[in-house]
Amino acid sequence: MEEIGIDVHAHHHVDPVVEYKASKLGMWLFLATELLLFGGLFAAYAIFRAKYPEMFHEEHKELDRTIGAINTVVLICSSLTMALGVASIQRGKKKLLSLFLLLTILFGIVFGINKYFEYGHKFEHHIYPSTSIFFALYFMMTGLHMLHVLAGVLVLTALLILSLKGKFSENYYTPIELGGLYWHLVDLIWIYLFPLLYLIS
Amino acid sequence: METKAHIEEHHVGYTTYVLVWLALMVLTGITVWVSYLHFGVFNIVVALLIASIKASLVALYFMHLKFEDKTTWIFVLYPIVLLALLIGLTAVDVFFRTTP
Amino acid sequence: MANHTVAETIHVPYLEEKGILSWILSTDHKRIGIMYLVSISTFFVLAGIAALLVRLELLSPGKTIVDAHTYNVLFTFHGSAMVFLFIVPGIAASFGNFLIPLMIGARDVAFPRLNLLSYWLYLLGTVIILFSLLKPADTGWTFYTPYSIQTGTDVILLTFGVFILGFSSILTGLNFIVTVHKLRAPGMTWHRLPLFIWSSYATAILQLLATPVLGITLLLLIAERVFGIGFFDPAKGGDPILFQNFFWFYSHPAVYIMIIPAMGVISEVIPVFARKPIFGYKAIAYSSLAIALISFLVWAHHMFVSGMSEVAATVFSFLTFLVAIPTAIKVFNWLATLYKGSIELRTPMLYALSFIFLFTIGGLTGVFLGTLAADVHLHDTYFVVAHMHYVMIGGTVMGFFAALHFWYPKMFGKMYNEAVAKVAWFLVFVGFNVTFFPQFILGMEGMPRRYADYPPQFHTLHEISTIGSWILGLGILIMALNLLRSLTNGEKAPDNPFNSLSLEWQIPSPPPHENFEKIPHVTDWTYGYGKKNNQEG
Amino acid sequence: MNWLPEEASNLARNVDTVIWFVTIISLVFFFLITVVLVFFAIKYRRKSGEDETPYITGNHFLETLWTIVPSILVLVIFAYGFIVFKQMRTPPQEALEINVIGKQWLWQFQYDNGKTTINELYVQQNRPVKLIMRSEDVIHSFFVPAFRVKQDLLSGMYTYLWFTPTKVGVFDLYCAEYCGAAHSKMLGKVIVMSPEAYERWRKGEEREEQKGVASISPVQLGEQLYQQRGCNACHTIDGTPSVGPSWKGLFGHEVTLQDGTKVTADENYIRESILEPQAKLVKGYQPVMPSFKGILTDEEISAIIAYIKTLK
Ligand code: HEA
Ligand code: HEA
Ligand code: HEC
Ligand code: CUA
Ligand SMILES: [Cu+2]
Repeated sequence: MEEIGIDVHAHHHVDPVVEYKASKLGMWLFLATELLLFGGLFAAYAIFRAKYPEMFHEEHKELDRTIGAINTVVLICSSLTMALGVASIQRGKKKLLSLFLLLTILFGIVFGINKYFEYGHKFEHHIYPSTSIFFALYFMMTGLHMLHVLAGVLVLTALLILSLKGKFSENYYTPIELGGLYWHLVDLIWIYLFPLLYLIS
Repeated sequence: METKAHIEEHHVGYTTYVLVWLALMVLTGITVWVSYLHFGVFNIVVALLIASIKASLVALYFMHLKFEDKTTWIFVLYPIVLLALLIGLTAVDVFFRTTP
Repeated sequence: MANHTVAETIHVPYLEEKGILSWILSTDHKRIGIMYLVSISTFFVLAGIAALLVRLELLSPGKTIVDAHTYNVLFTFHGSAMVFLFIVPGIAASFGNFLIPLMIGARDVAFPRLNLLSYWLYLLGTVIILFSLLKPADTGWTFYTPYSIQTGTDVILLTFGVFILGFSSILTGLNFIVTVHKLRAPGMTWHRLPLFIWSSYATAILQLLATPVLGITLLLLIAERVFGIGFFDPAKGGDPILFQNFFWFYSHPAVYIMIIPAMGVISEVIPVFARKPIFGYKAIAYSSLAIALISFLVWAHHMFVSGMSEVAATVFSFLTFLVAIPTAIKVFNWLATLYKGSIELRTPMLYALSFIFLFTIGGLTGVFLGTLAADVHLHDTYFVVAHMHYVMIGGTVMGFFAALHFWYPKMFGKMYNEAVAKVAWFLVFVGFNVTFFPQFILGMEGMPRRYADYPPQFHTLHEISTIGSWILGLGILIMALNLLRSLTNGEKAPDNPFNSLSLEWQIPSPPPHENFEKIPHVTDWTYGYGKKNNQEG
Repeated sequence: MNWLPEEASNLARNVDTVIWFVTIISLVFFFLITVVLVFFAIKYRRKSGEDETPYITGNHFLETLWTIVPSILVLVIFAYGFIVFKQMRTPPQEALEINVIGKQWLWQFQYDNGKTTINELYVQQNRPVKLIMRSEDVIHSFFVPAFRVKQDLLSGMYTYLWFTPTKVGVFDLYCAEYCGAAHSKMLGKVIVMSPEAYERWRKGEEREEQKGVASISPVQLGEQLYQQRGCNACHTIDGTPSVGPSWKGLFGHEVTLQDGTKVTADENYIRESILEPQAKLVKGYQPVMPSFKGILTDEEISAIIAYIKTLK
């Protein structure tokens, strides 16, 4: 992730404003590809749900709504702290930024722990990706999402370290914005996964 | 193209963020509640509608899409169109197959 | 035209620094472009040698040199290496990297380090694919399920390698889009951009938005093999045609990823050697975009007899014809550019004209395949093989060779031997047609593709085709030797040997590290050739 | 100069007309483009470095023209292709239904009278046939060039195609979807018979084969079956290993199995190999041989064994 845009003093001497705008556009393009990466899974979901409605209805009961809902709330909160982090550095509040980054990371970790138990629970009940199409979708969708959470946590940790070193200020916070955009996308995808997988009625 | 070393940017305030967060929490509550009601096929429609409202809130405010330029908007909207086409046209295949 | 400054201060040509590290750690777009050029050419030769073996096996019915399984491995390697290692990165990554910043008047691409990462990912992908050769896959380059789930060969490594290459392709596309949007020199408005930039931009959109779907499809295929999930496996309630839908959602746009950059090259070469402004600039520019947008909607024309629904087949056939139109527009505009020109048949121009001739054949035969009733007979026969080689070699590779001869002096600061280059062109042109034209006939007669062996009635045509492949190989060999020799023995190239007006020719050959000492201020478009009088501008 | 194969079904003529229609339009454009290209390249050849060229950047009329004309033409092509396609996908009610099973790497045909044939499809002249097809493993594709028909076979889903054979004769059948090692050996024949001959075959009274059984030796019958039943797709008789082991020198010799044990290839072993191929796998080969239980009669198996015995 860091590849994108930390180049303030890049050797090609691009104007910092152009640099900033370019980096943000680049990040949005990257998010577009992420959307289509998940897109294949959403398409598979749509097709198989229409094909096997009963299977989806029956098997989704194995999923734990409460954990799903808690994780939704956790991610939404993490999105808030992330947004607040960006807002604080825009106003030059460096300490606040570090605090919000830390909170975001913690929420991310809580999400991961929940998922760990959720998967463990499934395996105990001998539910695997090969169990059925529904669970294949469940594991692939949440698994790919989990990988993104993991990547996000790593990126945010790197940003936290840089932030603690005082690298960012109201004049330079591009990486924070980009990290934030990425993190919000992770939240955004979960916003769809939650009703699609856990709340089939 | 920009030449001035000056970032003209809209800064969203803390309160806006908190309000958006509140809305997201409320919508999450609604979507769980609604899933216990029975509208038949409309359940999924409602669920997706709520999810889309939530997603738009995140994109517009948390991600500042509201304040981005046209280029960014195009590169956000076109992939969504493509995704719809991927699903839609594949469905045209899968659900119109004739059996002998 | 742009006011340019020839190096006065110490401007080191980008090729100067020696040592392997100075290359593989370089973020200079020109060096990355050259590294891509070398890599893709290597794989072109390797995959080409596999093709020669494929042709040799088909020289006569029965077993000629290899058994059926080895044959299947050979065409799988040939197809997947040509597609994923050569032609998809192809012109876009090699010439695109080298030229985009030069043509728009920038010092580098928007994200130089990301650019280097793309190249490393490309290398990583190739290494993985080469490893897969320990137990080479035999699925064809299309990896159709359920065969690709069941075969005992190493499909996982191959598809994983392609997955990594996909990332490389995505990041390159991303980089180019941002570069074109944000780094154009002052005065370089959209309607002054060279057409190569327009085509690179359109290609980048395709790379960015189509590749992720291939990525997830291959991941799912790997998951089918590793975890036993069953999206594509009918035995588990899955749908094998769904795989085809996903695969072609990428792979049809991919054929335009292959061809659009070549079209960009042709749009650059023709005006220079006809000394005429390009005819219908806007139509050519926007038709690239149109192709990029429409080409997402035609994927299932590869599946008319797959068991997909007839409704979908009809929709897709209809949409397929729509993409023929923007392409037609380009062909006619190129022809019109020649009108009243002052045409010089240097090697790049010969390849460019061959492109028009051969690609027209390839494109028109594509129309046969897009026609529902005709495709039922022609699908999966050698007609398709001939079609794809006419567009991929007659189109893209001709464009690639044109680019190679056109920008060679700029890239390496040396001239190649023109006479030898023309001989090579002649052999390539003749050899290509002898190899692939008979395959149209074979296909019409019903010869299926991917056949290690064939009934005797197809013998003569296969024989001609195989002989053609030797002529073609010889031509490429001579071309390669000529270019390689010129690296050391060639005459020093002038800065602008072909009197082109576009920016990259206004700086030294080879260009200095920084490209432009001062960022140029652009005041006119790139195609101001010819005498302006009362004609509208 | 006709590059298309003989037209032997009712559909062939229509498909060919479509192909010719597209060919003619293509040839017009092809010649137009080539002539213009060559003409310009010669006429406007550079004479000197000082040649003056006009500054022409476009022409709205021409550009509109060459957008509109191809657009109209492709729409016509589309419509024509669609009309014939529709016909190809609409079997008549009275069509005779035959079940087709594709598996690696042979074709199996099941008729309404309970008959089963391998790699040979028997149909009657001028009588519409509808093939109801499925695969037992990977995708295959039923392709008869002379009929201009092609359709993939999938497992887990039926597909169909239809045609009316119009000429008596024997026509090539290919598998057109890549299906593994012996894809190019997955060949068959479609045998179109006159109504009388077909009736005889159907009743099975005077089946040509049966007449044969009486008059030819088991070894000859075995050799015939080797061809007809598709053993030759995987087994050679000259000693070169293919998908399966060669039959040359098989009988009476020791065979090493997957688990390292050795067995002698006697009558029982060969019989078991044919009926339950997966029971004893030969070392170095994949478990891909289909079972011929219910396809080959005891008599036929004996004939094959007799034939294998002769291959020394
Ligand atoms: C560079 C790559 C490239 C390009 C540019 C194209 C271009 C086109 N292709 Fe091709 N195609 C391939 C690469 C490419 N293709 C490959 C690799 C395969 C095989 C994959 C596999 O199975 O392994 C394939 C297969 C393929 C099929 C599937 C065949 C089958 O398996 O049954 C079809 C079917 O519709 C098709 C159609 C077309 C069409 C309509 C175009 C159009 O874009 C062509 C448009 C151009 C013209 C039409 C010519 C110029 C126009 C004029 C001169 C104007 C006048 C024209 C008219 C009035 C018609 N292609
Ligand atoms: C960019 C794409 C590309 C290119 C350039 C080529 C180039 C060639 N292809 Fe390719 N081909 C494909 C893409 C391509 N192919 C694809 C996608 C398939 C489908 C695979 C599948 O079904 O899965 C295919 C399938 C395919 C088949 C069908 C196999 C089958 O279905 O059974 C055949 C058969 O003739 C063939 C032949 C050739 C030949 C002779 C060349 C020649 O042009 C090659 C020329 C190059 C060289 C010869 C190398 C250069 C050599 C030197 C520099 C020196 C060495 C020379 C000598 C020793 C003489 N190809
Ligand atoms: C799809 C390919 C295929 C076809 C068709 C096929 N076989 Fe085989 N056969 C194999 C393979 C692979 C083996 C070795 C593995 C095994 O033992 O199953 C084999 C093994 C055998 C053996 C044991 C040979 C030995 O060396 O021990 C006999 C006998 C045999 N086949 C007979 C037949 C007959 C008779 C037919 C046709 C009626 C036939 N096969 C058709 C693939 C095939
Ligand atoms: Cu069966 Cu190819
Ligand atoms: Cu296509």
